[in-house]
Amino acid sequence: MIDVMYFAWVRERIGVPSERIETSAPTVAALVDELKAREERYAAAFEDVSALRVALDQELTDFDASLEGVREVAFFPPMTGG
Amino acid sequence: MIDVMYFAWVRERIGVPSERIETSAPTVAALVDELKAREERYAAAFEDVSALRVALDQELTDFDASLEGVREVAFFPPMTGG
Amino acid sequence: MQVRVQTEPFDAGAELNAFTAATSGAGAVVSFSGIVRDVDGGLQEMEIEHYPGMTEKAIAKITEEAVTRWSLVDALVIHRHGTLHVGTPIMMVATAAPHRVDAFAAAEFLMDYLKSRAPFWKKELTASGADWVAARDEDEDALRRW
Amino acid sequence: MQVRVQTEPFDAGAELNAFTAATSGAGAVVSFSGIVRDVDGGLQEMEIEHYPGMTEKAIAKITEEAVTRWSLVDALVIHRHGTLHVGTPIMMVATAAPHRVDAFAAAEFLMDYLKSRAPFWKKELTASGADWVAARDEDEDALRRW
Repeated sequence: MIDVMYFAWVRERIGVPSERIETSAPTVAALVDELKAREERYAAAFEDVSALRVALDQELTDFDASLEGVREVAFFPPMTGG
Repeated sequence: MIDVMYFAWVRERIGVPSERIETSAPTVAALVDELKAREERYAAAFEDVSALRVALDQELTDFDASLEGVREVAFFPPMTGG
Repeated sequence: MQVRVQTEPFDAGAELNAFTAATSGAGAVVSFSGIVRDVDGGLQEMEIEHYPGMTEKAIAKITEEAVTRWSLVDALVIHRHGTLHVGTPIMMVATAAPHRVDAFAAAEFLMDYLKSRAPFWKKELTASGADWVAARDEDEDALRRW
Repeated sequence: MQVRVQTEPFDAGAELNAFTAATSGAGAVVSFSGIVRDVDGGLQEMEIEHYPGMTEKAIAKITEEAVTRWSLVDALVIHRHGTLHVGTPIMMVATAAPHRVDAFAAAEFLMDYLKSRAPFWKKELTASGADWVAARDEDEDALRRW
């Protein structure tokens, strides 16, 4: 079980801010593929992952990062703070 | 006749903040030579002109600048504002 | 070092004075404030979403790095989220150092990293709808200089 | 554009707020304040001498150049002279621009030029006497980047 969070337009496309997901995906990319296969709204949100960022347990990382031991995954567009 | 002003340690060495001088020196450098020949305190103040700055009518310039038409000459060390 | 993530408005001048007063020994204090700007005359308000938990950690990490790298006497970051009105401050950073070069560099570094590495997302509300602000390539490029 | 040369202390925070309030359209405001710093623990006070007339002209010229070069919405320079106490502000600059890069660059440019091209001279009074502050080579070198 892993907590998956979505922010900004990723959240809007998927329709929920977060959800608990049962997965055995070894990497972020594998999780994304699982989600895209589930429902159209995920396919729409993850259509172009080069436009997205991912954080594992609140640290920015890459889509090929391992999910081993990870409790929280977050997907979001490039940040626009400041 | 020209107004000559001195600031910071140049003023302290020469002993006055400004004075009116009768001169026909064509350039700043010539004026400096005249002053140095006058008295020891000028010689002390102008000993190393590379450590000094000069302004003509309140604009920074060089020691080889012409004094033609100039009303006010100022000598001072490098600025330390800010 | 002080990091605050909040919905409330803040008084940039009062923050600057408090920060300066607390940093004895610093000859140079630099501040940056970001203001909600109505570029095309149609902005009604701005919404800032953030990632609670990660936001504070990311800013603290960036700020610690700035303090160490430029030997700052102190640093301050305040960043708002929620609904912000035109003309009000979005965020500010302040840096204090013995010399101005370090205070300036650290403030610019903080801004470049906050822009692209702290989890905030801006949405602009105009009469014609709501739009997420797109990240600018220049902001990502700006990180390369550090 | 505002340039003030004065003996009186000033409130940097209040100046920053007034400056920011007057610059609608600016998304980015940068300020720098220079504070009388007691480096070796023996500074009693600082005396700043200036060249009345030339000072205002030199600062106005530098500020106009900054405003033009970085398309600033506004710029502010305040510089004190006379007797200054430890911990009090010597001077401040503030710049307002649509984007942060311009506000930062203009503020640094203003500082570099004020340091070495505006006719101010600092003298430090300690228990052991009074000494004119020497110009630093780094400050002269800093001008070359602009």
